[in-house]
Amino acid sequence: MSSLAEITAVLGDAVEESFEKGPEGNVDTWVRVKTSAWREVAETLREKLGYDYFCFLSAIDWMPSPYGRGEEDPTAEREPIDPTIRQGYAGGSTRMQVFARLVNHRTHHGLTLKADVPDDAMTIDSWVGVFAGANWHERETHEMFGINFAGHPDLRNMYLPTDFEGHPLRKDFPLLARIVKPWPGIVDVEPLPGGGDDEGGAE
Amino acid sequence: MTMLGDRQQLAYIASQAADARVNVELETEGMTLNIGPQHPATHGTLRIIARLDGEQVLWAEPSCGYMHRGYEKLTEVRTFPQVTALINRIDWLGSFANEVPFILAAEQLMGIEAPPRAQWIRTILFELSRIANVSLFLGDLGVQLGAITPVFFAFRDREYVLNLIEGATGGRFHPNFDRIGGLKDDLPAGWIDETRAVMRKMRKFCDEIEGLLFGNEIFEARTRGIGVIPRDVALQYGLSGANLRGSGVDWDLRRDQKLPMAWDKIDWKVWTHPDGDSYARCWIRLQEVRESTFIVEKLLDSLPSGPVMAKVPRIIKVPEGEAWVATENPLGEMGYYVVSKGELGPFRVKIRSASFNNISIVPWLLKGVYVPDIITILASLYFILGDIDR
Amino acid sequence: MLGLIASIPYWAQSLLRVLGGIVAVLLPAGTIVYVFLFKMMSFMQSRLGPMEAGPFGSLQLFAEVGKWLQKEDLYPERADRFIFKIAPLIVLSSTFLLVAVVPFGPDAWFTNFEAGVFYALAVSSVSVLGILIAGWASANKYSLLGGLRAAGQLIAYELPMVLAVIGVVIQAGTMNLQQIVVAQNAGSIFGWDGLGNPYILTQFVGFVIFMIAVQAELTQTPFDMPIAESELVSGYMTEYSGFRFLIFFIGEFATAGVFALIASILFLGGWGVPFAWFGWTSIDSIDNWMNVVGPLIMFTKMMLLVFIIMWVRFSYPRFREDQLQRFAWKVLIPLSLVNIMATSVLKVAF
Amino acid sequence: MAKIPGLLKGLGVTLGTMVETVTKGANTVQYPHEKETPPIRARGVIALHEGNCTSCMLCARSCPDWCIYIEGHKELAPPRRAGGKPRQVNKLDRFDIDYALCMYCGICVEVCPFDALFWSPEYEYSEPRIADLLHDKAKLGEWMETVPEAPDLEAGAEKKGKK
Repeated sequence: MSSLAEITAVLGDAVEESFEKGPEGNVDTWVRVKTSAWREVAETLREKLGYDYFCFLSAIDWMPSPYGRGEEDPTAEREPIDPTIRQGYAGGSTRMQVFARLVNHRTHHGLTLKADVPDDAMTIDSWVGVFAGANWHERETHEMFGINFAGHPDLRNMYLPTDFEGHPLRKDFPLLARIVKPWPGIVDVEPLPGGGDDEGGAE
Repeated sequence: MTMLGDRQQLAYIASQAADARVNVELETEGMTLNIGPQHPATHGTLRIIARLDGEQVLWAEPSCGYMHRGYEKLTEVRTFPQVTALINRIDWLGSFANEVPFILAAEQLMGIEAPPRAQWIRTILFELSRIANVSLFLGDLGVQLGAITPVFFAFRDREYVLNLIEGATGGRFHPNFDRIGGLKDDLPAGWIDETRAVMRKMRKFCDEIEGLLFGNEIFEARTRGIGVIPRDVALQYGLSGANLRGSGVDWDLRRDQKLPMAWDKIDWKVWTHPDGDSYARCWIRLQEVRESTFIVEKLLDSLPSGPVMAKVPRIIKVPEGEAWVATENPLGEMGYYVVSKGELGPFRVKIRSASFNNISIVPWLLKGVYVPDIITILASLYFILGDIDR
Repeated sequence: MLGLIASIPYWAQSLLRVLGGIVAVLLPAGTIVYVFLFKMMSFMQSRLGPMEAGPFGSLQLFAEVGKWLQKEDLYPERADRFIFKIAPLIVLSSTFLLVAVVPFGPDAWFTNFEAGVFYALAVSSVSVLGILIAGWASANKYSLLGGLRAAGQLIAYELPMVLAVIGVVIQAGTMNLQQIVVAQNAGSIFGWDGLGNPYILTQFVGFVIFMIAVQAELTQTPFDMPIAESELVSGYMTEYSGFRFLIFFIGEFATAGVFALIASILFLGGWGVPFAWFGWTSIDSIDNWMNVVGPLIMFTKMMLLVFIIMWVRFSYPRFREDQLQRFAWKVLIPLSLVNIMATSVLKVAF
Repeated sequence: MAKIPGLLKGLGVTLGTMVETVTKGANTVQYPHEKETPPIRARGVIALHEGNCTSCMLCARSCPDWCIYIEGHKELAPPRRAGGKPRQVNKLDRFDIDYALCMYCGICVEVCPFDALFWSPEYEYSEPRIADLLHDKAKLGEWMETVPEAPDLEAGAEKKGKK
C-alpha cells in the first residue's frame, strides 16, 4: 500500500500539508498540494503510483454561512455567526478549496487531494487532460462555486439555465426556500391570561 | 470470443468512419435529433442531443439538469437525522442503500459503531434494495430493446422485495430506517421466513429473465460488441459498479473495503466479465441479483442477536472533522464526503453518485453507433436520473 | 346459395359485399385485440388485463374506441395537412382491398380473382405508401425516421414473402386462392387423403419464411423498428391521436387478421376440410352448409396463426434496422430461392 | 451444441406464465374491489392523540419540510390529587400537517416525547384539491382508531420497552 510517506516522497515539494487517519488497514489520506502543481500532481500520482481511478472532484466553500439554517426564533436574540474561516483536514489559507479523490484500483487505497483556490483569480488548472472523467465534475464545480478551470474545453452550465446568476453552493448564496417562508417551529403558545408564568407547565 | 474481436473491430471502424465523415468536404447535411427530456427511453428527464447522419450518430451529448434538486445545498440547512430522510431520494429505486454510506460517515466521525445485529440487518436491507433496484433494470432492459414482457415480470417480483422492505422499515421506497448508531427498530416477527421465500422467487425471476433475454439470439445480436468500454477508459471516467466490472476490473467495494458491515463475514463471489460491452454489463447485473439473494440467505442464517442501537446522545452533534465513505450501491460507487463543524447539521456534503460518472462517458461512447444502439448503451449503463442530477 | 345471391338486384349485391367486407375486417380485428392484445398478453405477464368494462373487460375495446372518437383531431403546425390526414386511410384501405380476394367458403367469396395471389401481394404493399407519407407529413424527426425505416423494411420483406408464395403456386398450379384451397383439401399425401395435402407439410420452409415476412410486414416485434417506442417514441404514428390513431390501430390488427387468413389459405387449407371425409370430389360437389361452417373454420385457423404472431411479439426483443435488412437479404431470400428450386424440381419429378 | 435455442426458450417462458396465470390466477389485485393490507409498520398517515400533545413544538421543529403547524394556549386544569394546586397545561388550538409537503420520514413521530403522534397504515386519503391535503387536528385525530399495535419482533431481538 502506498503509504503517506511514499506519496510525499514522490510528490516532493508540491505537498503543502497532509493528514492521515483511520485504523490500520483502512487508512484514509488527505494531501493538500500547491495550487500551481494541481495538474502535475494528478499526473504523477497516476503514472508513478497507480492512482488511476478518478472518483470525484468538487470544491468546498469554507466561509460559514451568514444565513444559518433558517430555523431561528425571530423573537429570540440571534446568536451572532462567527465569520472566521476554518479549513478542515490538511489546512489551507483560502476560502475556496477544490478537492478530489483518486483511488489505486489495485491496492484499493484512496486519497483525497486538496488545493487552495486563490480568492482573487478563482482559477485552477483543469484535470481534463489527465482524467477524461473530470470534465463533467469541473463543469459542475464551475457553475456551483464559480471556480474556473484553466484548460477546460467547455465550461458550460450543467444544471442551471445559461443566464443564471450566482453560484448556488457558495455559502453566501441564500437558500430562498428557507427565507421566504416563516419557520413553523416558533413557539406559538399563548400565555395564561391571568399571568401564570412558571415555565415548563407542560406535562 | 473470436467473434467478439471482429465485432469490436467493426465498431472501431464505424466510429472512425463517423469521425472521417465529419472531415470530408462533401458532407451531406445531418440531422440533429433531440432524444428527451420527455422520451420513453430516458428513465425520467435526461436529454440527449445527437447529430445524426442517416441512422448513425456522429456526435452525441447528454444534457442533464432537468431534475436537479440541489441536495448538496439542502443538506447544509438540515440536521443529521433530517439528511437521512432526504438522501434516500437520490437513487429512488435503491433508496436504503443511499442512507448507509452517509450514516457510516457520520458514525465514523462520531467514533461509534453499530452493534453487530444492526450491521447484519443493514447489510440485508442493503442487498434487498439492490435486488429491488437491479431487478427493475433487468425488466427495463427488455423494454428498451423492444421486449415488453420482462418489465412486467420485474414489477411483479420486485413487489415482493418492496413488501419486505416496507414490512421491516415502514417505507416502500423511502425507508429512512438507518439511524446514527444503528437502526430504528428490529425486524418484525415472521420477516425472516418471508424473506427466504422471496429470495427463492427472485432466483426464479432471474431464470425467467435469462430465458427471455439473455439466451435470446436477438438480444445477443443487439448487445454484444455494442458500446465497448476498455478497462483504462472505464477507470479514467470513474465508472463504477457493474459498468466497471463489465470491463474486467475486479473491484467491488463490498469486498475490498473495511466497513462496519457484514459482507466480509460470509463467502460470496464478485462477478466480472472481460468484454466491456453492453452484454457484459447486463449479464453482470443479472448475476449480481442472483448473488445478492444468496448473500441475503447466508446473512439470515448467521444473524446475531442483540440490540440494534448503540448508545448515542439524544441530540446528535457530530464532532468536527471530515469523512469519506463509499459503498457499492446498486448503481455503483456511491459516496458521501461529509464535512462537519461540530454542529447539528453537516457543513458540507459532497454526494458522489454513481450515475453521474457513469453517464459522463456517454459522449465518448456514442460516437459512430446507430440510433437503436444509443438506447441499448444507455440502458446498459443503467442510470437513475435522480442519481445524476442529485 | 349462389342462386339466392344472383336473384337480388345488383346494388344490393354490392351493398352486401361491402357490409361483408367490413364485417370480415372489423370482426377479426376486434377479436384479435381483445383475445390477444388485452387478454393473452396480460396472462403472459401475470396480470388480468382490462376487467372493468363489461364482463371480463370484454367491452373495453368499445370504451377505447369511444374515447378515441371523442378526442380532438390534432395535427402538427408544420404538417402537410392533407397528406397527414389521408395517410391512415390509405393504410386501412389496403386492408379492405386485401380481404376482397379471400374466399371464406365454396361460394362465400367477395370476388373470385384468377390471379388472386398476385393481387393480394400487390395490394398488401399499398400500406407502405400510407406509412411512408404519414412519417413524412408529420413534420417530426421521429416520424420521419420511422417512416423511412418502415419503407426499407416492408420492401425488403415483400420479396421473401412473394418468393415463399411462389412455392405454393408451383405446387398448386394456380394463382386462384379458391383453387389453392381446393387443391390442398382434395389432395393426398402419398395416396393417403385423410388430411388432404395442407401445404404446411410440403412447403414448411415456405410457411416459416412467409410467417417471418408477415411478422415484418405487420411491423410486429421483433421487426417493429418503424414504431420502436423506446427509440422513436412511436415512429410514424407519433403525431397521430384521436380517431386517426384509431384507424392506424385498427389497421394494424385487421391487417394481422387478414394476413393470417391468407396464410391459412395458402398453407393450412383455408375454409376447407379434407374432402375425403365427406366423399366430395371437387368444388361443385360440396354441400351448401360449408358456406356457413367454412368461415368458422377459417376463423379458427386465423386465430391459431395470429396466436403465433402475437406470441412471438410478446416474447422477443427487437432487431436493429441493419440486422433486419441483413436477415432479409442474406438469409430469407436465398432460402426462399432454394425452396422454389426444390419445389420445382420435385414438381417435375413427381 | 445440444441446447435449446434461446428463441424457443423465450417462447416457453411466456407460454408457461400464461398457463400459470390461467390456472393459478394473476399476481395482481383488482384494486377498488379487493385491497391489500399494508404491513403494520407501513407509514401511511400520521395520527394525532390530542390528549397527549402538549404543544411542545418538537415535531414542528424537527420536521425537515416545515409541514407541521402548531398553535396553542395555556390553561388551568384541575389538580391531579385532591387539595393540590391547579396545574397549568398547554391546550392545543391548531395542529395541522400539510400532506402535500410531508415526505413521510417519520421524524416527528420519533421525536414526540409524549406519544401523541402515531403512524397508521391507512393510505386512501387522496384529494382532488391540493389544499385539502392539509389535515387539521380533528382529521388527524380520526386516524387514531386505525393505528395498529406494534408488531412482535423477530427472534434474537433485544426486548425494549415501548417504541
